[in-house]
Amino acid sequence: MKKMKYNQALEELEQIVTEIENEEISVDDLAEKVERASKLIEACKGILSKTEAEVEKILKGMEGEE
Amino acid sequence: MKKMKYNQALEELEQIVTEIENEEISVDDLAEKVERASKLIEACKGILSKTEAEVEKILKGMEGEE
Amino acid sequence: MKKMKYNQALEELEQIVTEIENEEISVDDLAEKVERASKLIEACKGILSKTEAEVEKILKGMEGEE
Amino acid sequence: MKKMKYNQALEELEQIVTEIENEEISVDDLAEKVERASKLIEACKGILSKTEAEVEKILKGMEGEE
Amino acid sequence: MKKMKYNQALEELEQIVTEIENEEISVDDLAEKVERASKLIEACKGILSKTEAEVEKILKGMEGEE
Amino acid sequence: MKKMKYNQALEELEQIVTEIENEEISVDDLAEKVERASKLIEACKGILSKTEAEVEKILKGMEGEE
Amino acid sequence: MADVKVYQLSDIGKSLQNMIEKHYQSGFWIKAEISKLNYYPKTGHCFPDLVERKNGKIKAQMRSIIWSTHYQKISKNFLQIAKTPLEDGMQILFRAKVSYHQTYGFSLQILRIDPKFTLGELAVEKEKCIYKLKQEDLFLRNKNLASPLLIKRLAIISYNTSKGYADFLNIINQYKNEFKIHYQLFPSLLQGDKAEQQLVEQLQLIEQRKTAFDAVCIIRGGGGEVGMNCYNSFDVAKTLAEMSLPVYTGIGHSTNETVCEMIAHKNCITPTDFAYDVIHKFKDFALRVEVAQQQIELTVSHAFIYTNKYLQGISINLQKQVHNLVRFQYQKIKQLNTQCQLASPRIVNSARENLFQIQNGIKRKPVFVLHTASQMLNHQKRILSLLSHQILNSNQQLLANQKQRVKYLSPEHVLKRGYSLILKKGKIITDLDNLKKGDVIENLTSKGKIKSSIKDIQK
Repeated sequence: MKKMKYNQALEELEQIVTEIENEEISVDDLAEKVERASKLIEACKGILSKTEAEVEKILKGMEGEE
Repeated sequence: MKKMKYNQALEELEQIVTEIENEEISVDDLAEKVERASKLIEACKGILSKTEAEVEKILKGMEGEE
Repeated sequence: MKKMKYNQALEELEQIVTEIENEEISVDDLAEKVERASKLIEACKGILSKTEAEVEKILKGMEGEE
Repeated sequence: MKKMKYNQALEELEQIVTEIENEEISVDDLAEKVERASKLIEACKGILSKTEAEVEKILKGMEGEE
Repeated sequence: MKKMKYNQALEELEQIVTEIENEEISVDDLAEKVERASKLIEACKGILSKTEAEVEKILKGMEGEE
Repeated sequence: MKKMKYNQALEELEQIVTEIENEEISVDDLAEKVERASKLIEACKGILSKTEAEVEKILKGMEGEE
Repeated sequence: MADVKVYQLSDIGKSLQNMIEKHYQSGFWIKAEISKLNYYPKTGHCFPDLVERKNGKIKAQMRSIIWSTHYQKISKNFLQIAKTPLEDGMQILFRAKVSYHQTYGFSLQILRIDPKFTLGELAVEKEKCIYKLKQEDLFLRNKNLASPLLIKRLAIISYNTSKGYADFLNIINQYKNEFKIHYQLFPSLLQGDKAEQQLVEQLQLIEQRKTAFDAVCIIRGGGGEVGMNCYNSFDVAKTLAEMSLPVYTGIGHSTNETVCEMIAHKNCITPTDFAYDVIHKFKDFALRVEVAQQQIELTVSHAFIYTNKYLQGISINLQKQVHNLVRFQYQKIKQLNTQCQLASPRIVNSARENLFQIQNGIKRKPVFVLHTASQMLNHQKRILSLLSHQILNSNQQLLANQKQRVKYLSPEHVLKRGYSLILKKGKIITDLDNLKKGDVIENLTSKGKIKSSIKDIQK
């Protein structure tokens, strides 16, 4: 796993938050974006509290979705 | 009215309101246009309600995980 | 007067009023033209009333949904 | 004098006036021509009065509708 | 002298005056010609007076109508 | 001398005068011719006076009418 | 050989001893580099090898001696002032006595060492090191690496028994349930001249495994303030600067910042501080996730409220605009109605005005025409009168003329002027051929007749 993954996950999450805040996300995309944010939050929380291997799994899973 | 994107509906709706405002719509077409605007507002509200419910569900799911 | 488009009626009416104002109408035709203008005004008002009622009904329907 | 158009009467009248003005009418015809002019003026006045009354009536009707 | 047109009378009168002027009239005929001219002038004046009266009457009538 | 035309008298007079002047008349006839000429002159004068009086009378009559 | 004076070795030795002791009576201040300290802890004596180099080559080389009694004092003073022990490779300024011993030979006995000189030399070395790093564009390289948002996998350069390492672990372990940190120790000496090489080796080892870590830290603690020169070493600093991973320092000392600390990604001063830094990053990350989660819930609900309001606004605006449109059209119709009301009578009025003008024209003109005709008749009458009189007058004149002419031509008028007529038998004679002598003729005059006879005829 590349080391920037943590950053990427958090940054993407915060990006989504900013977009929603700035009303850059249309109602059409909103649910999808919230879903994505939800997944990212889960991943970020995993990064903090879980062992490396588990984290890897979480992030791998997310990448697949992307 | 077929399934329609919120943004698309909103755009058309705003277009109609602007046309009425600029008196680009003749009295002859007014009722028809207002009918269409009414349908568009209804559609937008529907999409919004649906999205709201979906988002609510996702956010509820997130809280549950904690 | 047969069913007539508002725009068409308005246009003809404006034409007549302009002619009268510019004194382009002979005394022989005056009464007839004024008669026509009167009929057109009546027709326009009728269309407006009808449209207003229709529009009102649609808008009322919208409010009821809220 | 038969029923006559205002414009036609006015035209003839103006013709007579021009002839008298240019002294193209002999003394022999003068009285007759003046007589004709007088009749034409009378006719024109009649048409005017009639038209005025008609227009008045129509306009009155228009105001009443408001 | 029979009823005579003004123009005709005037013409004859002028003819006589011209003849006298050109000395085409002998002393023998002079008195007779002057007699004729005098009659013609009288006739013309009569016509003028009559016409004037007629015109006056017509115009008076017109004013009365006003 | 019988009543005679002015023009005829004047002609004869001029004829006589011309004959005398051309000395075509014998001394014997001369006195006689002179006598005749004298008479003719008298006659002409008479006609003139009469004509003048007549004309005067006609013109006077006309003026009276004015 | 017989002539040659032969000395005893001792003679020479004594002579040398005398000469040197005489010549180098007092001590000298000498500048040199310790190439090797050669301290023997058992005896307490020290035999430093001294060199002077020029352009890397040894120009002079000499052995020296610091007796244990001196060494204790010198060493203590040096450490106190220079903050570093005497070490190989150090430039020193020392006072020494030159002596020669017959048995032990030549010796340079160091009596005092000026630690301030060495301090100055070290400072110069440090400056050189910094200058070189800057020259090679390394000074800011590690600092400029992106800071890891999170240090989850950490390479630690420290020593198992280091107090600093223990301090670090102590704090990290307090959070182990909450935050999972992976760390690996890369052991190394942390001070003294031997540390340099180990530090370089361990850094290089970590560099080889750079993908396994988020950051490197050098942790040291509990040691004194001495032996920090290794952190000013150009080799160590260069290796550190060239690391792909950010290097944190927690070396725990209070002296001037070393070069390694200067160029480190971040100098945390102590291991504890670094530990808190790591934890802080975790907390920060956790907080940002938390905030993001809350923000999402909040902004999403705001977005819905806003969107609903917006839709409602459009709906209200639609109604307003529709009413405006209809009202405007009513207004327009009303306006047209008014215009029609105002303009229609104008047509009739202006036609009437026109008629009035025409009527006035007709009234004036015929009277004028008749008057003119009447004038003309009067004129004709005057001309008639004039011409009639003219004719009559001219005939009067004509007659008067004729009368005059006749009068002049009459015979009476001719005889009155003295002429006479000749008559013969009553006839006027115009031809003499018909007369003859003796004929009786009559002469007629204006006054009377003369009767006479002809006496002679002359032709």
